[in-house]
Amino acid sequence: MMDKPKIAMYWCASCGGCEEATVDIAERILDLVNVVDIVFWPVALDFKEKDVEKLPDGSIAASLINGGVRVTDHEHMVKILRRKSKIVVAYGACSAWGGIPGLCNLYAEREFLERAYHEVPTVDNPQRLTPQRSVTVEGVELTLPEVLPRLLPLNRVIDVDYYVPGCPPTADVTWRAVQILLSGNLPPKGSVIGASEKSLCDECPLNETKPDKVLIQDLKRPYEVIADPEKCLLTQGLLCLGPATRGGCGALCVKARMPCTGCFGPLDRVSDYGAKAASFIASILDFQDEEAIEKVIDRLPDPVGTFYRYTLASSSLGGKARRK
Amino acid sequence: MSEEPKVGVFVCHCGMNIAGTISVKEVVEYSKTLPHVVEAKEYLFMCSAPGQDLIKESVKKSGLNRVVVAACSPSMHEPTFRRAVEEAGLNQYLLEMVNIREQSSWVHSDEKQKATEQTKDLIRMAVAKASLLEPLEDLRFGVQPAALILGGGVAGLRASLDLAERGYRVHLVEELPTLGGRAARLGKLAHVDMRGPEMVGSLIKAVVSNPNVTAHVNSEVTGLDGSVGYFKANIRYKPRFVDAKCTLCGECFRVCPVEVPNEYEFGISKRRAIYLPFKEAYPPVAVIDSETCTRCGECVKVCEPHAIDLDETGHDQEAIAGGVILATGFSPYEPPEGEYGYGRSKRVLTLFQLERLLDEGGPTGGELILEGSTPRTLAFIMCVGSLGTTKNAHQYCSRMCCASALKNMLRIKDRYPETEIYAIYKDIRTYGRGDEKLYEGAAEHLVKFIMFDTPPTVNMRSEKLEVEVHDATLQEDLLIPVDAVVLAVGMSPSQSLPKVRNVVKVGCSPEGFLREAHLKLRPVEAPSDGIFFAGSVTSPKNVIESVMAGSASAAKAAALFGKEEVRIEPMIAQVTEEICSGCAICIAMCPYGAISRKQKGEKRVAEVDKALCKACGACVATCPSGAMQQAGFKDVQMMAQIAALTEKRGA
Amino acid sequence: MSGQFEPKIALFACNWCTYAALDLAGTSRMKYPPNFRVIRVMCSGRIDPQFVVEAFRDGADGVLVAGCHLGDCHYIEGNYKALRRMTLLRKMLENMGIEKERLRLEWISASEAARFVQIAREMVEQIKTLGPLAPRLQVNA
Amino acid sequence: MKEIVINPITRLEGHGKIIIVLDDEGNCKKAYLQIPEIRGFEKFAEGRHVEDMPQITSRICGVCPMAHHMASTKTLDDLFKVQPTSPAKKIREMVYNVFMLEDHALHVYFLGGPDFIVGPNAPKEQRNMLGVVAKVGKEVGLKVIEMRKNLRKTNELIAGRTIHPVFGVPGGVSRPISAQEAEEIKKLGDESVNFALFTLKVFKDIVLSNKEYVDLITSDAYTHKTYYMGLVDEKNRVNFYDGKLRVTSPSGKEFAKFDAHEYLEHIAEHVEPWTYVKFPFLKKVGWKGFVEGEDSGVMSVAPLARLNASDGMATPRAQEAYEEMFKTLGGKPVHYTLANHWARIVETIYAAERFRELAYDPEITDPNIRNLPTATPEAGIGVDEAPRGTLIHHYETDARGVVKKANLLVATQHNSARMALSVDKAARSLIKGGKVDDGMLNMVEMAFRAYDPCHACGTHTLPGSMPFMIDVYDENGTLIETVKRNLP
Repeated sequence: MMDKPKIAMYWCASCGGCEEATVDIAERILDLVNVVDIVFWPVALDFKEKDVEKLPDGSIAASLINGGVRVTDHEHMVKILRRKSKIVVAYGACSAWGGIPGLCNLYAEREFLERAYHEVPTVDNPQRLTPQRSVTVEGVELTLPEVLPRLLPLNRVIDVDYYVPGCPPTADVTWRAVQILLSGNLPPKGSVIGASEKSLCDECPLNETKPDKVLIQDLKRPYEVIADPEKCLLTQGLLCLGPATRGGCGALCVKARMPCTGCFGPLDRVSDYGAKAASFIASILDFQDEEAIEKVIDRLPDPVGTFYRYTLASSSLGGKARRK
Repeated sequence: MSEEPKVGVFVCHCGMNIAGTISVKEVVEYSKTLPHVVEAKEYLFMCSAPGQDLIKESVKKSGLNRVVVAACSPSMHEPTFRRAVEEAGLNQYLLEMVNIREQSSWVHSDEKQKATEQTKDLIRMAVAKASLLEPLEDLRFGVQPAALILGGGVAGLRASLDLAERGYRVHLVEELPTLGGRAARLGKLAHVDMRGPEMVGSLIKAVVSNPNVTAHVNSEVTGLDGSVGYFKANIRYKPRFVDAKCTLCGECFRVCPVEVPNEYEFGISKRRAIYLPFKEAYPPVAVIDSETCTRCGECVKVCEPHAIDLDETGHDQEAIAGGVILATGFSPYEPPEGEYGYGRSKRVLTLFQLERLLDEGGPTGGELILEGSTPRTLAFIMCVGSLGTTKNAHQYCSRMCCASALKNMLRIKDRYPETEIYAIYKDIRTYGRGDEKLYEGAAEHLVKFIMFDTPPTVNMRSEKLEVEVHDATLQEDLLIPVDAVVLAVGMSPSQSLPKVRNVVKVGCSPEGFLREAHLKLRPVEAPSDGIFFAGSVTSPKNVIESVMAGSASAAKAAALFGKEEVRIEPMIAQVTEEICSGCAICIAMCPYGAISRKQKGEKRVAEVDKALCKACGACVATCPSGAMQQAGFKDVQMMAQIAALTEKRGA
Repeated sequence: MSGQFEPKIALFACNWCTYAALDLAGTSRMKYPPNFRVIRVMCSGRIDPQFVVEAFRDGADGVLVAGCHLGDCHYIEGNYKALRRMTLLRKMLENMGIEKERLRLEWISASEAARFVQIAREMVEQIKTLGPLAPRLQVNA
Repeated sequence: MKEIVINPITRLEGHGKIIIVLDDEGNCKKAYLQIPEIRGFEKFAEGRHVEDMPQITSRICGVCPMAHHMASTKTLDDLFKVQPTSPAKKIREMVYNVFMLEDHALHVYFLGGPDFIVGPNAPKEQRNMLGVVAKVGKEVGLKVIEMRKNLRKTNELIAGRTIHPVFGVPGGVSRPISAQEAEEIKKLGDESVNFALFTLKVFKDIVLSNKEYVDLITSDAYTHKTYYMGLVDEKNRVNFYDGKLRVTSPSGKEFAKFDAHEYLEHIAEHVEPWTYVKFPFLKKVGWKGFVEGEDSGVMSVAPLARLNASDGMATPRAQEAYEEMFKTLGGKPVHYTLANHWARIVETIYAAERFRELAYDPEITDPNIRNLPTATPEAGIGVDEAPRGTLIHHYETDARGVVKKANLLVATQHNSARMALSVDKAARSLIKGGKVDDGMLNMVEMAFRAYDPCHACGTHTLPGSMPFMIDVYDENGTLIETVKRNLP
């Protein structure tokens, strides 16, 4: 009838892997552009509010937003996008839970500015300059957006309708999600679309190799062992987070003989991925006495970076508590 | 439950018990402001008839579908209020109790305002949880009126007889080739003019002659499925190699070339590979110890009744029961070699060995003879293996050793009046009925009592032994030359317990004895329904106490068999198959083996056996995908309760 | 609220030991600070680390997880699971800047009311000196 | 004084914008390139398990994740003092060349390419992948898509995933290649070489045969005399996976040749308060500001730089293309920024040929793919050539392999100073008299896109070219003119 529905894509603090992922739907893109207008919209970044305001509210069918909210401009812009879009989709791990850049919530922003511009051995910065919100060079005021105290997942800033998991979402997951969005009959608000309802084990080729009782005597780090390709990695003491992680990727990492690190995030009934993952791992440690438990847990110097790899920013604590 | 929750909050004054500390008015007014709360009421005694009526009326009038009662501890009145809620036409599990007496007014009475604030918090949290409660149905199981009893000692025998006489089937399983247990190997008993074997023998007769009892001797329970009401046991009959045709003529004992120490006599005598454990063993049929038997066949040749079959392999038999009684007894404390010279000198023996020596049915026909002579001076060292006297010793008191030792001192004095006896003790506890007389008697017979703080040492001077001890009363070091030393050893948890616990899922206390549901209120019941304890499986007991426990457990079992069905609280684990990935993580979490994987399509998913689940929730906290949930303690319910810890604006 | 900082402590108590101990403290009219908010579970083995982080997020200044003594669990070994989970969780919380005193794991049997009271007093004192947690979590408020 | 803001010219590690300052005559006085984003990887790497770094750092860039994954994996080899087994090293290098090939192809056909294949002055609606398809024909277009898809599938098979691979472990790779997988890979190797040569043909036919384009490439607006850096093998030939870093001067002489371990002696980063991006420069020359020439430490990386910094290519057809390019453009070094497109095609051929060589190497299916590390980790440095230039990772850990310090020199960053120069120069020469039109802006944009900074991608992968929006302000900062392009 009238013109094709518009789909916008906007990126916050992301690596571009999510855009690449959409490109990876390859020839299917050509089918897609027949039914929708894909308005890539990087320009929106430093768009002044008044200009966007000119667009009628809800004029965009769906905005797929990837990347976490890192700087004030992101925050500002996604709020406007929310108003302009009928549906907002948090696309990819960073947008859904903060992703790997969310790990910077273990540090205060000044700490990583300090590191990047003053500490690293290559830096040659005699006047100890740090990028400023606003500086005047040769009479021109140059402004930079402000870095937020913490990186935030999209739903901590605006209302999110749907989530597409993955770092990045695979081409198939993306394609399924897009079809759901176009299908008209939409799932309940807040749903994760395009992926599985079950954990990765459901689609893992090694799941059936598990013994009935899954208990582990040691925590091994991937560089320490050559895993038996015929056996569930977890039962070999490798921290495979598959049991706690949403399926949908087809167990790509496990097929490459590497443990799942959880990039598809938690399942519907889990509120804090890291705490839940830690819970199941601790539970299956086959030890009774306290020292032995301490000892095996010390084999894992960085539990936060391991269990909250992609979800720290969306966790109950959201990151490191500030000092008094 | 999709319908909008309508919560009623009922706050009890409990007279002044609660109202004296907590401002009930304020709490009630506050409750009215909480989400989903349509009604909040207070009453003097909510548990009273009018109090309960108040709840019922409100449920009917205001169409409440959730009830929160803030009163005493649920352990006090939860049943009361569940009944009230049910009578009001609601499912009884739509009740949430808030404990504001034991856990607030009574402990915070000097901080009234803070206690009131705390109460508001607790009610807010309870309302949040209650709003998400769902109706639940009790689990019901039919009951098989039959008992499976492990252990054929006095406790097991007593329990068997009591149940059999009440008309219930009994499967009595004894691991050894003879019934009777430890008591059957005691000599003269204290207070009654009777030998252990005689006393136990009479009990055995009564049991085996009762048609309701099947005694599975020389057998073990190797598998147990099911739960309260219906257990299916697999009983493994070990080969005995000798059948009932045996006349105990003794020919075979004569020709058997193998000779080993007789464990039934605690090693003080020898036996052959084919043997009878002891004179009064039951059944009165020889048995071959397959470990040591060389299969030479000599016995077969001399056996006239042809009772011996060396090719016997044993067999399995199934038994069905509604309840299980564990009466597997204890093991005597075995001193490590060298403790008080034990194992180094034949003249250092344990109380149990002494009992055999002094029993006329024993190897010496009751003569106290050690290495050919009768000792003239004897030292009894008490509390061996008990009261933490040595580093291997248990911390607890074994209760029976004092009386038993004293009894034996008197028997020795009686038979060999000249004998000089020293009783070297840390403490003397003759608490049992009439036991004090034994102590007085010993004193009259001039047994020399020496108290120690630091345990004595036993030195071996060539032939003679000497006991070196610091007398804690006289505060002087003594060196006592003696001919023999008797160690009054205590009781350890039965060595067969680990094997038993592999089959019957029960917990044990730090000491290693089995753990009761409640030490004082439910001393003969296991935490898991349908499993009972008799005798010294739960703690050291003397004969009288063991027999009492036997009867008590029988009474409990009978009470169970009397019902045609049992009701169990439904707070069990449930799997949502749609989201279970069959990751199998939950399976190892269940201490009761209630979880397994079942085929669903081409994949497998977890499955919970309702009957086996005991509702601990360990699998739920572990389930990485949230597919496993516990009725009444679902994640969403718990999270709602937690989220209400502090007031959220607009919440 | 009074100017004095009153910590709020979520207390996860197992039904068979600790919850009973709390009742016993009541029936014996013992006194301890009113800072605890009891959440009853059947077994300490039911306590999910998610509950603990959620409690901190929702305004708890401290969390006390308590169950039967090791080897004395009503469900045979539930408290060992609690021990393993909380040991790992405490390490994670420390890495996230939450002092270890704020998450305490204790074994309190049904008869140890007095012991609970002593632990309660101690914990409230410790957390008072640590100060409130909430303001340190609201970074993007 | 007027100020023009172009939002966004593109995204590197985030987003970019250009501020063009006009003098009173409305001529460009100065142009600034701003990168207004930072994600703090160097900081939050601290505390992580070092073996996770290949997967963590690949998230710096989802366009060249393999480059980070590989540099990081090589850093682990160094850190754990363990060499990959010979088969593992070959698998790594093969996968890496497949990646370079696929990534270059993407740029040639769909990102930078349209500027030339379709033409800089062609209507913007055509200056994109569909325009390319229209120009070279649908079957070619589909062939390109198909090729790229198969290459990425291959890397997914071996590396676990194409975007954010997982196969890199210290001392090797996590997964061997089976015999029948190898057969498929060989076929693809053959196709790749044909494809690469075909690509060169397309470029010659369409670009080089067109004088207008050649003039554009060689025009002064796109010319900078700077230093060039790239990895070279023992014969100073271009290598993407390993080797020594070689720097040649604006006059083409070898200025330095060093092992990655010495990078701190040669490379430093300059900080400006008005952008989050840092500007690496040659330490031994020194930072002289945004200026070119022998005395300025400003350097350049990426295809053209790699070719300038090398003595040739290690495979025959690539070597031919290499010679032809320098012959046509007047010998080494070539300072024309836009020659990057040509250089990229030379490299595409090399990547394809090297891929085929390794695909046919029998060792590729050897199951001996890992040496387990035994040494206690301490510090490590790793380097490789990303499509967009040299990548250096440097970690220090404690004895348990927990990262204490990390330093990352990201490919595009090495070009940031020269990019700023290009933008400034282009703006100066193109924006005169306050006249700003679409074509002109595209020229400015082209100056930039030639470097193929990460995420120039986004704008060109689909219909509709890069949206633009320019505000022209007067001295009081009031908006006097708005030029829009491709905005709803």
